[in-house]
Amino acid sequence: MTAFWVLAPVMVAAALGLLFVRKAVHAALLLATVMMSLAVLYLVLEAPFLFAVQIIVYTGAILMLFLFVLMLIGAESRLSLVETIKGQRVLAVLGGLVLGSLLVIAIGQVTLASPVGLEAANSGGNVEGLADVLFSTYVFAFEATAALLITAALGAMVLAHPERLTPKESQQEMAARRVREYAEHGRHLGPLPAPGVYARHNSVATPALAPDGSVIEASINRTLVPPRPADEPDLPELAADEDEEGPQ
Amino acid sequence: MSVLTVLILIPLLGAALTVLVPRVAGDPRAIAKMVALGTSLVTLAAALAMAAQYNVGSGMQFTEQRDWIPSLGIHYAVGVDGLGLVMVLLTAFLVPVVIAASWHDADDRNTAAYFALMLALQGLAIGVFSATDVFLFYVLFEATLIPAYFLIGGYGIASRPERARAAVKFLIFMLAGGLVMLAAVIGLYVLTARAGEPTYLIAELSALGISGEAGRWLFVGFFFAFAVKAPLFPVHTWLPDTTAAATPGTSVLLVCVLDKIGTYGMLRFCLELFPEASLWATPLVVVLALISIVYGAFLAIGQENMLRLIGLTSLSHFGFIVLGIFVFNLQGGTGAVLYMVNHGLATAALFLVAGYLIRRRGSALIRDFGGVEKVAPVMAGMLLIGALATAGLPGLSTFISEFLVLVAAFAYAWWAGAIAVTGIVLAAIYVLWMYQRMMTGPVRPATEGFADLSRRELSAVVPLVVALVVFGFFPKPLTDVINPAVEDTLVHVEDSTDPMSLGGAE
Amino acid sequence: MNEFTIPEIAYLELLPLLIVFGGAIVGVGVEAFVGRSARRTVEIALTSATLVAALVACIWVGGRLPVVEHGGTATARGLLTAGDTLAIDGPTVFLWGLVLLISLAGVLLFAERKVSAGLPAFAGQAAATPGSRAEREADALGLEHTEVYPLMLFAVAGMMMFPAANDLLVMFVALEVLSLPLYLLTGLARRRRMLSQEAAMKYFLLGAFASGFFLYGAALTYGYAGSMKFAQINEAVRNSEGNGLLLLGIGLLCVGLLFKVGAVPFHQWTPDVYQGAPTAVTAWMAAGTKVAAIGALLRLLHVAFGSAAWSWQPMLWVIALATMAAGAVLAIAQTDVKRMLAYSSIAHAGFMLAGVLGFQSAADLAPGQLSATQAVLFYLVAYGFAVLAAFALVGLVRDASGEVTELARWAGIGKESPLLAGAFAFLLLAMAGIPLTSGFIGKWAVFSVAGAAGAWPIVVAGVLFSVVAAFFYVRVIMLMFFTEPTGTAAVVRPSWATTAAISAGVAVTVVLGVLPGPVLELAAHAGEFLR
Amino acid sequence: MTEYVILSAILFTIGAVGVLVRRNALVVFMCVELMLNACNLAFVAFARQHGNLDGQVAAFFVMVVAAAEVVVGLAIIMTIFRARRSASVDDASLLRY
Amino acid sequence: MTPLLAAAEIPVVAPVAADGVLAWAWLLVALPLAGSVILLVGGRFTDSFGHWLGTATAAASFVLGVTIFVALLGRPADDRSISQHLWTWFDVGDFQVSMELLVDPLSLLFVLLITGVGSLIHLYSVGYMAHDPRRRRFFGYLNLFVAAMLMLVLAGDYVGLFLGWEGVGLASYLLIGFWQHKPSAAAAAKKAFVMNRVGDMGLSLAIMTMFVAFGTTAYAGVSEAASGASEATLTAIGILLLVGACGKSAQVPLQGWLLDAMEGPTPVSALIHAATMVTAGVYLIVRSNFIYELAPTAQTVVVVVAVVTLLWGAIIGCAKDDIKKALAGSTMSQIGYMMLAAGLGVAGYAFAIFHLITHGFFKANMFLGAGSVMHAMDDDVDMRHYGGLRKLLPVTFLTFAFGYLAIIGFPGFSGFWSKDLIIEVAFGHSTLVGLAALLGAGITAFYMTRLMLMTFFTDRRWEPDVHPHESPKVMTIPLIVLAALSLLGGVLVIGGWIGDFLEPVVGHAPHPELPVPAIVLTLIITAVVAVGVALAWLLVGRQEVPRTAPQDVSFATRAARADLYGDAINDTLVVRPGAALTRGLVGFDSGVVDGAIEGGARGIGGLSGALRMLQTGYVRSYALSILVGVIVVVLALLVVNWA
Repeated sequence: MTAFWVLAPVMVAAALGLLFVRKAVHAALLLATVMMSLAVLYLVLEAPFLFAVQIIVYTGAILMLFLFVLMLIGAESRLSLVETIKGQRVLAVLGGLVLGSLLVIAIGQVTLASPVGLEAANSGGNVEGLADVLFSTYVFAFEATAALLITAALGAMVLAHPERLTPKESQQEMAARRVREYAEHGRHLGPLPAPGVYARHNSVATPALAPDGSVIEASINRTLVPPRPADEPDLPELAADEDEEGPQ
Repeated sequence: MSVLTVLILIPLLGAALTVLVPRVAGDPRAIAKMVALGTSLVTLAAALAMAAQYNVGSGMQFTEQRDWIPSLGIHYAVGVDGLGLVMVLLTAFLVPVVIAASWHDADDRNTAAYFALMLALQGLAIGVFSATDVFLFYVLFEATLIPAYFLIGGYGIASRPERARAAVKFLIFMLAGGLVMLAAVIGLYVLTARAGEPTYLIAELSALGISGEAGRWLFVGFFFAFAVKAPLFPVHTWLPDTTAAATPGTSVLLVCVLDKIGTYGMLRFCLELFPEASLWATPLVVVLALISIVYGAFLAIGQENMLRLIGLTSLSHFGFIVLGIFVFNLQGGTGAVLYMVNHGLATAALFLVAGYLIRRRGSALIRDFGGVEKVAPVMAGMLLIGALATAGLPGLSTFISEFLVLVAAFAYAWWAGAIAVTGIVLAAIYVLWMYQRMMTGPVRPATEGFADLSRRELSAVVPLVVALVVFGFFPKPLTDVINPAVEDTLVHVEDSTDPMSLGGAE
Repeated sequence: MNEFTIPEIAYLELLPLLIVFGGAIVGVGVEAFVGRSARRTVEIALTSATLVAALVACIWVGGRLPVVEHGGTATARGLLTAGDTLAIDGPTVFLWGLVLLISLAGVLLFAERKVSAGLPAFAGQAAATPGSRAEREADALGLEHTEVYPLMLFAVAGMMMFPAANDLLVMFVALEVLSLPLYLLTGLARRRRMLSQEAAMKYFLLGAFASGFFLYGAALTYGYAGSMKFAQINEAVRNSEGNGLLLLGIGLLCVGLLFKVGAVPFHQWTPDVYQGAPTAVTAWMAAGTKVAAIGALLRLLHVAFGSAAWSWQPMLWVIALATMAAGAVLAIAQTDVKRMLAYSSIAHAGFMLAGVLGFQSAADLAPGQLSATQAVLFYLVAYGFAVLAAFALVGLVRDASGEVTELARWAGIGKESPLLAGAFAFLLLAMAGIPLTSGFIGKWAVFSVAGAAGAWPIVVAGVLFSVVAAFFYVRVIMLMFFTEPTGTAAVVRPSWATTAAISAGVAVTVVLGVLPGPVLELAAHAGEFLR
Repeated sequence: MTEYVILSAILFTIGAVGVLVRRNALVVFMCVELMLNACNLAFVAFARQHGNLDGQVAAFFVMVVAAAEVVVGLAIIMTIFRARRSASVDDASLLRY
Repeated sequence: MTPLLAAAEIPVVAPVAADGVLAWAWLLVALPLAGSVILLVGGRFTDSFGHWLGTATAAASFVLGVTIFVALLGRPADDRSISQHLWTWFDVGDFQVSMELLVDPLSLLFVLLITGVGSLIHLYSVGYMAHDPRRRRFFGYLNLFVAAMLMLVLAGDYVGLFLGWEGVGLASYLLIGFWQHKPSAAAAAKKAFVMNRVGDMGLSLAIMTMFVAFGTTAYAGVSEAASGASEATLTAIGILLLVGACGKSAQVPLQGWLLDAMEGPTPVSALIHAATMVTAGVYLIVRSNFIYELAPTAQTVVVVVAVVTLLWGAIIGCAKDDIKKALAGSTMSQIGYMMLAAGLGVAGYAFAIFHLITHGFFKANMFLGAGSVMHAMDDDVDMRHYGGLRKLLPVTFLTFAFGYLAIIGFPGFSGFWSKDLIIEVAFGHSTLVGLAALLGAGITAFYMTRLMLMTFFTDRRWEPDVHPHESPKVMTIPLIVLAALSLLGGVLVIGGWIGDFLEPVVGHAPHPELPVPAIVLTLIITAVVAVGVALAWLLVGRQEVPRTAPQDVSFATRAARADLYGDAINDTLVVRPGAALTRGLVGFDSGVVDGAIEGGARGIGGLSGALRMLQTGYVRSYALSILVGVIVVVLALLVVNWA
């Protein structure tokens, strides 16, 4: 019980922190805190396998995936906590309180018998016990999760992986082209400017600034630039977005 | 296969033919019209042949009963008694008349579809009047809305948006009524399923003698639908809007045939299935009917548009019909049924002549006419006969029915008769004032060139007028057929509500 | 202690499901190994073949389901398998067949390329930023994400598994198997990709949110019953007092399912997703998801919580009422055909819920009386085909930039294309519940079971909201037929595939309207859920 | 065991509120994960309460499902971000009314 | 007071079946009806001979009528009630109405009057309408009228009577509006029909009451059952019948249409609005004697109405410059006399009929004469434009003079006998009523003299381009015949014949007791008449008649010119409130009734628009709504189970 009473406040605090932190990375770390604490509770609740899985898979893999994406789209940006939808926050908190109290009251009213405990079930080892259930009762569901994973992989490929449609330019061809372009159009021959990652933010999506303070569009990866309708001139005013939410 | 099934199928097949045939031959419009007219005449002939076989006073005839959805107790069951027979005949009679009269009404639009829709409407209407299964009745009842909707929305004389609006209004009103009735139809299923075997056959349902609170609710469901259809105050407002927007031919089918389904339904379903509830509701229904009579007449007086006017006269007349049905005596019942027929004839005549006028003038506003009698005396004469029939002039068949209803209402309660009787004065005012404003006075420049009725136009109206006069002096063929049917219904109501028969008071 | 018992799995009865899973996996393989040029053809053929094979298997399975006497009077047919976590019973097979048929039509719609000048409805390069050069390149090459076909099959598998699930955990897995491909498919539109992606994101976030509730409900129910198997939950419900855990469990589980059904107030994703998704996906999804979700809801409420019907029925009254009302009322103000149909699907969800809450125990039903299951199954058939065909028709009204879904521009298309407008009008009338269409019989059926269960206020409200709903259907018909054409939208002639799908939808709507007997009998033959 | 369940309820509620108040799609998604974790806690707690491992298996499944969901979800969020350069869920509000 | 007969003495209509020539009675109606149908349906084909055909059918009816009359006279007095059942009109349960003709002395007198005077007027119209392109139709309508009127009087059942009743209303409508291109004619026609309908409402209610009370509407059945009915019922029936009679006979308060009806061609005014149709009310009351005899209250009401009308009409007649309207006023007044007699019960029925017949003669005579004058004066009706016509129109003048003498009650002329008898009976009833009748006689003398003077005497006042000429023979012959009848009509009362003849129908009463001897009363009447004539001579004959009516006249004159504000009263009490009500209801219908429904629809639309705004597009809002849904669902479950 000690573990519970120690961890529970930590978890609740961390969870609440999730609502208030201004940086997405901090949110991820707070979530990690909750998850790790949860892992410990699993241990207390006689679920050693889940303890491991929670740490390895949930915290170690899933949350890392979050972090990857976070880094990709601007981990350092400060998130605005100003509510833009009228009444949303009040209603959300109110709704949360009502739902929370309903849940707590309803659950609190239930008098559970003293726990059976898992000594019997875990007698042959927790992992074996789980395997037993998993491969007997839930074998079909287990198989079905395969479909989920394939779907996920397929989805990631479809949405995140641009297929190469034209044969890749060889180094030689590229060099020839760039020189030709320089000759014909005067296009800059050297490498593209680096993004503003180290200058202002941690995201590669941040454009570098020229000495005069103007944005250097070419410094951002092409795939990260939003499409611009042909009739719209030049770059969006990224600098002015500083205080807006979202990674810069 | 019953002759009724044939009667339902002929127009429906004719409708299909009307649309399809013109694609293979010469002038598509003319052929479509000919096919449509031919079909309707065949239908009429078949209906008359059936009437000749009809055996007065021996209940449902030409019956046919097949399982449709057996698990739900739903049958394809048709048959007619006197009540159904006259309505089927009226339907069969009016359609060729309307087709002949609206020969050129759809020339600038999809002609074939216009006449096909009319035929479809006819087939479905005949089905409605001959259905002896509540579910079948309901299905056809609602199905009639579709051709009607397209007829109103697609071919009206009003401007497109107005027509469309009217069509939507019509359909929504009808659906509102119909869906409320659906709840009651469902109630019947639940009731009979509980009682054992689910059934929708009228005969079996009426034998159940549904009473009590359930009966009242179901009655309300059915009555509401019929009141919207009929229409009755205060759910009548779709009527003038619709008649003002639709072609007069469509209006005839709507007001003279389709709306009769409402009053027919009251007699056939409300009274037969829920006799106790019908008696329970009588005071309210009578009051509504009286309001409709007077209110409709006053509204008609105040109209500027003759099609609206004619539509509103029907409100008044449906008040009479409902009054006749709900005073529960033979005169009232027979009068009401007779009224349905006569109103069909008279109003059809009015609408058709109005249609002729509108075709010539391009307007339905009363003030746009004047002095027509001078240039087109025959047309004026026909309008006058229709108008006088609407006003219930003795010697025309409408008088008999109106008088029977009045007598019945008076017998029910003197005040009911006294209020209803004011309708005859108001009727004289609205029809004659319309006639005065449109047909008399000096000839207006706009009406100067009016041609009198052509042979085709005349041939469409004359049968109506002849029928009005003949039945005005000799209604026996109708009353003989109607009387036994109404009597059966009334006896049923009496039996089912007689406390003695319900359990023996002593 | 831990004696592992090899679970008995009725592979034969699971055959339809296995075929679909197998087909999906083979489809993924095709992506990897078949050249780009042939891929599309192979995928379409494979998917269709899979679905047909599954359908055949389904029919075969349906024919050999054993009859199980239970509960005294009511009969059910079927068996429980895979550790009792799947129920292959009459309703399951019925729903399987329905899902497969709908999906077969869906494939036909997916395969349509003719309407947009040879381009498919799906993005050529979903990873390319909308409006970018990469996108244009992909378009120029006529690329297509053939992954949609395996994705679709996965979703179909989920849809089939969902109503068959006889265990909360399996139901949850099925929910996800069904949902994930849909999230993806939603975001794959070729045109208006921003909208499509937005729809995908909304669908995904809300779906995940809702499945969280489902899961918590499952947890609490597990806490109450000690098991997640429906039979044992039912046992627990019957044998012990209901308590907070059970009630919260029922509530939260319902939330998850009602979200998928699109019931108010969990409906708000529906219009956005229906509008944003490629129309072919919308057509198939609107039909298929509803079938699966309602099937699952039926099983959950009738099997697991049937003994506590008194406790959840009032809640469902409220939801059904709100759903009918909001769906019907909100549709009126819509100016986009797809959104309007989406709201109409919400209203229909309300009507279906009226059928669901018409649950009566076998003892309360007269012999031969329509049961809630039957009614809802029928409604699903009627609605599924109608909505599929309707959305398919929406995809045919186009201009140079793609589909035209603004209602105002549909004005007068009845004049130019009476066939399309006529078919659409007919389907709308079916949705409005006009007799001689399947929609009418469906409405009749669900209202009659609701009425039989004493929910007369719901019936009356349903009837009234049907009128409101009819208003906007009728208005569209009016717009198509009685308004001057604007000339800004044209009806394109589709390939045989789409034509076939639409014809099938219309034909089912007609046939079920005129002769609903066989399908009702089939639903009756399917019997009740196996407990 | 009740306290565990109540803790899970609190965490679940916090997660739900988080979905409502956070605007960054990733954070919103994290909140969803928090809800799933809360569910897992309840499952595991109830598993011990009832003395069977079904709850733990459920938690295991949830993790698997969550993993798949995360992949799909993040992919979708990425595409949105690419198109709009914003991970705010509020910016994706073209579809409305 | 009128001596009431004991119930047993009330004559009961108990007709026997028709035989012999009486079996041809149906032809009486059928002949003109056939004529009418042929003329109206036949179209232009009948243009050439239509007028003669119309005249011939009326004449044939007359001949048949006479034949039947003779046959009837050949039967014993108590066997002169013959019925001919034609067919059952309608038969619904216990409500059976037969197409049945009742030939008895009362109806037969009417038949003779209608067909006789009718034939003459037909003949007259041949000339009068010679130049009208629609003459054939005119004759069709006239025939229709004759047929309907015959139906009215011959019907053996109140419903049958109602058929004729409305039929004459229709014919009257058609004929008043015959020159429908004149808006005033069309309006007058409609007014006549509508006001008649108000009366018809009473009549139909009376019929309904009969059916409900007695179970039958045939004269035979009703007269038999009447004696057993409560007086309240009978009073109700009586008053309702009177309402009907008021409408048809232009009695106050339903008198307003008659003067306007003069818009019709003059033969119409003569036939319908003087000689026959307007007397139908009298017929109705006399026919219903078996009811009135048992309902003294109703009789009193009849008397009151009659007295008011006879004075009302007479006063109007005094102020009218339109020759036809002056005559119409007098018609109204004269019918008042008949009504008065009819209201006086057994004592007066026969005299009512007698005066009706004589009035038929002399009023038709005068109307036709007026027509002849108008014919001569290019259809000018204003007497102020006449003057001194006696020389130019000698035949017209002489025949008119006969009528004039008859109406003012010049001794020896038919009117003298009939009016005298009525005034006597009135005095027998009460002095007050008698005095009113007497006063009426004086006023009649005044205005008729005025009319006579302004038309035929005094100075010529017509325009120079008017060339008065005598009418053709076809018009003057009827005038001559009618003039003769005006003079000789009194023979009917010789030996009390008419009373005896009608006795089987209306019963017989002893001669009333009078405050003064009968001969003295006669002298007084004659004196009063003379005073009236003299006054007219002084006020009109001796003075210059201005061509336009002077406007600075007394209130009484103005009131009389305005028909004693009858129309104004109707306007204020009925028409304007009615129009306002109509407008109000039309507004109510579109505003409230339809407005409620359309408003409801709009409300739903508005609600839709408002709710739509909840669909903000923000995924977080949607999530919020899900959360709210969760709370609702959970609460619903918890509340239901814990409450």
